[in-house]
Amino acid sequence: MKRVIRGLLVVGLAVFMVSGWAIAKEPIKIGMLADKTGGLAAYGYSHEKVLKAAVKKINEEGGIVGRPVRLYVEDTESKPSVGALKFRKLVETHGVDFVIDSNSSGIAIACAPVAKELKTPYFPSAGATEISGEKGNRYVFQPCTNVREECKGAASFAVKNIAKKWVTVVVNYAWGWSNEKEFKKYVEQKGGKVLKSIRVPLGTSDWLPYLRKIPREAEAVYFANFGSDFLSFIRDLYAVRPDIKKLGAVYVLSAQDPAKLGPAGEGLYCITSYPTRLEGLNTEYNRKYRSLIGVDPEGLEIGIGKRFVLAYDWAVWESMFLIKAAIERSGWRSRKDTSKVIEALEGMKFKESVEFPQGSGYIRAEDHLAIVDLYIEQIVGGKLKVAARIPAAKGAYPPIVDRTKESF
Amino acid sequence: MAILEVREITKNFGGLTALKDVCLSVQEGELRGIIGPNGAGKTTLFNVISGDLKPTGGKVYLQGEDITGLPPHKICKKGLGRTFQLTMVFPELTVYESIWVGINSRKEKPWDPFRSFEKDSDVSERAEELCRIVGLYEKRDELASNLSYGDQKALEIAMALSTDPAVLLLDEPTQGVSPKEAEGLIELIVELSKRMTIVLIEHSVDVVLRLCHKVTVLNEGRVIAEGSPEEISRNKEVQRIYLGT
Amino acid sequence: MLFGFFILTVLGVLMPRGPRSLAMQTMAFCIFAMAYDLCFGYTNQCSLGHSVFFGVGAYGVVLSLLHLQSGILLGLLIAFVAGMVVAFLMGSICVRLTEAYFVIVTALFSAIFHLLSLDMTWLTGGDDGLSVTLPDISVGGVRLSLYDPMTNYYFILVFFLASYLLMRRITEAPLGKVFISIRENEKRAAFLGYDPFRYKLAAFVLSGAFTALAGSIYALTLRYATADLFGLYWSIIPIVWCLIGGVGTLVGPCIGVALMFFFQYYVSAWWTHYLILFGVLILVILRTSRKGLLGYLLGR
Amino acid sequence: MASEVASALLFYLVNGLIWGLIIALIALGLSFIFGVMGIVNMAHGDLYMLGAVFAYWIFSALGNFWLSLLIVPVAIGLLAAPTERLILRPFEGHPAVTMIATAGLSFILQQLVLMTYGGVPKELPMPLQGSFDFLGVAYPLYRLFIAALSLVIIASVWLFLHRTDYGILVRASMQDKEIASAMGINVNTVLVFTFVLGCVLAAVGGVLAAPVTQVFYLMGNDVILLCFIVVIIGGLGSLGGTLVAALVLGGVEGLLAYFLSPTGARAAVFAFMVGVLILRPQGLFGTQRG
Repeated sequence: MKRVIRGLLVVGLAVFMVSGWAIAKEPIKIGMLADKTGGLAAYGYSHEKVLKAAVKKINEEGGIVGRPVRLYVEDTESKPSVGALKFRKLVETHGVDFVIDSNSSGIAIACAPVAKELKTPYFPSAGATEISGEKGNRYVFQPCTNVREECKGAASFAVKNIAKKWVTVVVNYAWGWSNEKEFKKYVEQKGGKVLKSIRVPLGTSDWLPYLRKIPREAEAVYFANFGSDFLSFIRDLYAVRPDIKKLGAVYVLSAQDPAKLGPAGEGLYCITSYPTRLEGLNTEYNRKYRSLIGVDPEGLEIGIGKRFVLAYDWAVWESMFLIKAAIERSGWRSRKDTSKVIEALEGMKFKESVEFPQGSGYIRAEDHLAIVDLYIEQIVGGKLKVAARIPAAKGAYPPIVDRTKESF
Repeated sequence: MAILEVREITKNFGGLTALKDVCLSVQEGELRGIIGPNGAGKTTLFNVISGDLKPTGGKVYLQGEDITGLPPHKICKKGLGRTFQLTMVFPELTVYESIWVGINSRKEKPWDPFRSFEKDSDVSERAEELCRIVGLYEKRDELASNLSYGDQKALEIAMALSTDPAVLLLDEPTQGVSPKEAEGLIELIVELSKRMTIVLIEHSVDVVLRLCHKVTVLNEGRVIAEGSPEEISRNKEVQRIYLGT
Repeated sequence: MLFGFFILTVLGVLMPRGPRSLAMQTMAFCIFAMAYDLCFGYTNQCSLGHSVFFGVGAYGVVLSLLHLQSGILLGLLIAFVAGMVVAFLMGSICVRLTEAYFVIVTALFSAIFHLLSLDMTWLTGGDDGLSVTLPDISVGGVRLSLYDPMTNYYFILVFFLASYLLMRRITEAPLGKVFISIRENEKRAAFLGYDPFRYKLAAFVLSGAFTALAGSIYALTLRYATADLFGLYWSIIPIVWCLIGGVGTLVGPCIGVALMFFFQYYVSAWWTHYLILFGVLILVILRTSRKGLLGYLLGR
Repeated sequence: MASEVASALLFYLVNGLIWGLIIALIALGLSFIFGVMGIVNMAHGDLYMLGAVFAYWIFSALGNFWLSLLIVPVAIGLLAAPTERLILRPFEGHPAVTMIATAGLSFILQQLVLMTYGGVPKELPMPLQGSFDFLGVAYPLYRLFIAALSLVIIASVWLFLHRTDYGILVRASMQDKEIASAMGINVNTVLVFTFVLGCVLAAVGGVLAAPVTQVFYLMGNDVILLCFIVVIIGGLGSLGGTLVAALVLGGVEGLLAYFLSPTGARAAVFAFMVGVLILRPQGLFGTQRG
């Protein structure tokens, strides 16, 4: 028995060593950092499914410049430290040429310097403004919208159509704080007023004590939380102020069924970069996109019937096609052409199509941020309806950095 | 002057009085026996002297110095060694290492990480000598937990000796040991008593009366008699306690 | 073990990049695991507060690089000393406590540091963390860049080796025997003339300092530090490493680390829910030998 | 103005106390399992999570929340008994070892739930509709129900331990296992029973909390540290201590939430707990052991 175990250890060590060598040449290799376990498991699940569909589509249509695409998926466990290690694994062991995803800003920020060091373009779908600001670099793109873009875009709708006197309620960590800061800044620019800013710890089950601090004269609340926090928030807010109007940041609804929120959720507004129901953006491209990723017009996963997290899925999908377009335009052949691909991506415009179902837009050259349209959704009769479409120009703020001046 | 002087020690546990005004004066070179029925407070007295318990009242002097209420490691440094009734060895250290650790505590800088464990020859010679004295030389590389109970008791004594004490407190060294092993231990104690001061708690009155120079009798936390073995065996009250019940 | 280091030295050249990065991370955590065992295995203090030192080490080096432009070697020294100081302060409070109370108070410290680090974003970057660009190291006129994977590997190997040798020195010296005697029977050790508090505190402080070193080296390999490093996870996981590999040794914890990372790196790619396997493995190993895998292999 | 502050403080206090009761319910099981069996149960939070997940499943399948209060204890009992007997028994009495063994169990439980239940947090509707005006807030009735039921459960556990023969056996085992077995107590069944009881208490806590929090596979991680703190502060094996400590923790954190930032409140409560333990290392109500 003991000998067997010793033997196994030796074999294990051997496998451990050898597995790194097998690097084939032909296909274009894409790495994916999916948050498959841990706090963001729900997002990891949907993002992986969407990216696999995108790769399948490309391969069925003959690949990129005739070369097949091979996808390598690694789990970040929703932890920045694991994410950074897996980023290295993707590049160093699997030899991937591009890395897509992770929904966590923390992971994206942890991986950004690794991306630069390993000279590998990285497309996280996380919303922190810093990713296209001081914490990014020339190898990092933000193919989704970010918090500043979202708040700036939504501000005038919030003041004109919802209310003037606001309260913000955010989860007590970086994503929540930047929502708090940006919303206040842009709403007050548009003539609104934020009366009070309330922060609530992540994972709080009981929001009543915090929500009780909402001043009586406040007319509406802007909130940034998701998943379990969102459910508690909505329920407890209804207990405290059933009358107050609500506007949620991107993400708040993720996989929740608005009908189940009952009267607590009725009338709630929510910023989003992609309408949950097909009705909100009923284009031929979107119908196709949804059928390819297996999601029905109501946002349910086909065959399973469960709610699918649609939030930034489109950005994961589009990242793949951004890469495809950039390779085709730049004549990228291998890693040594990476700088050409980045230059092609900087300022690249894309047109509404199956590849870009969210709509036309462009990657801003200076800060690598996707400038696209936004939506305001509202729960009406237990269903999400699009209340407004906000053109990309409204959300676009002056870039904070200029990456094109950075060296590779 | 007495080498160990206990003055009017009182120890209460909550409402219970374990020791009441106990006085004890041990001269240098003496082999003192302490006897008394179960619960008389013998071990409690040892615990107070060695610093395991703080007395409620009274004083303890060792070599003329007040050691009342000092923590055990400081009392040990002042020259007191003790053994325990239920053996307290280091299960995962060998006999040799257990003794070594004790000797080391008397060295300068016992913590110095750049001194080597194996190469310290004066420590290792002394450790081997102690192994021989207590008759564990052959078993010096055994783990303490693998020793027989009698051997563990011997190791207890060796460990107490390892800190080079001026006064040695032995708490029932032969309890729970086979008669043959007990005989060996008693011989050892007699041998040691020629070189140092020993205070011995024993359950077996015969042993104490046979070995000790002077005997103290405790009952219900008080000293009820003190004197030479002959005096004690003639003492009516002692007879009453031991025979009457 | 030294043979193991020889192998690691040779492998540094031979290994492909992926496994080498894994080996680098593993070595950083081996320092952590050995340091933890100094406290847990040698003096039987089951601390749940080591994430504090780990985080202090990581931030120690990152903040010195960012705000003091200290250079890497000085930064590591700062981190090491910071870990020592924090461990001394924390230890002065905790070490006196017994068993469960010690465990929970150290866990409370870990939680307090985690909460504060999340809140003080101006210093720590909070949840999103702080990235850092590593300057070159100049040693005797030679400039080394940690961005060169080979240099980085040997840099970590040197620290791993040095930490191992130092800790081995400590555990094999009289001090180590005193630690063990305190672990085996604290009261008896006191009656042999050792102040248990002082020695346990010494073990705690040494352990904290080396944990901080591990944290700082880990932060250098990530080029990043985050409040997450203060999380309770990093306090619990070293216990798992030590018990899987074998407590009360320096090699055992390293085996535990290697095994854990092997699972995380390779098995997780085949099966996301590798933690199930890992949980079963923990139970099987504990069932076979309390002394971990090493204890089992040595046949006790 | 002053009355406004007073009513706000009162609200925070009462609200904190109600949460304290749920924590007490879960911590009670932890305290038992530790006191009688010497198991530091790192998987205790996951039993709470399992209770909530089962409640969700039962609700989805049968459409009735109240049934889960009956089914879950049975289901958890059926799971816990063999776990204790087959997996944990050899480790008992060695706290550090049980800690790792149960951490292993925790890994397994969490991943199994992630595989089957998924990673999306889900919500159960309030089984009791309605609310009443409590200091200007429409306070949900269900929360009061939880508080009441928790009190009833805690009280019946206390009665069981102090007024029934079997309860006295359990307490005897808590004091000294060897003496208990010398007295002819079948320690074996006491152990299984204690473990099952402890797990069931946690699971019931999970069922009760499911409609007020959300059902998520990592929800156990949030309560486990809190429960450990409560158990230790209350004094190991002290039932009343656990209850009081949980209430104090809930109340103090509730009150502090009014003055400080949420993280600040948490950190302050923890610092306060450190202070308590330094001043009274045996816990608030524990007796000096050893």
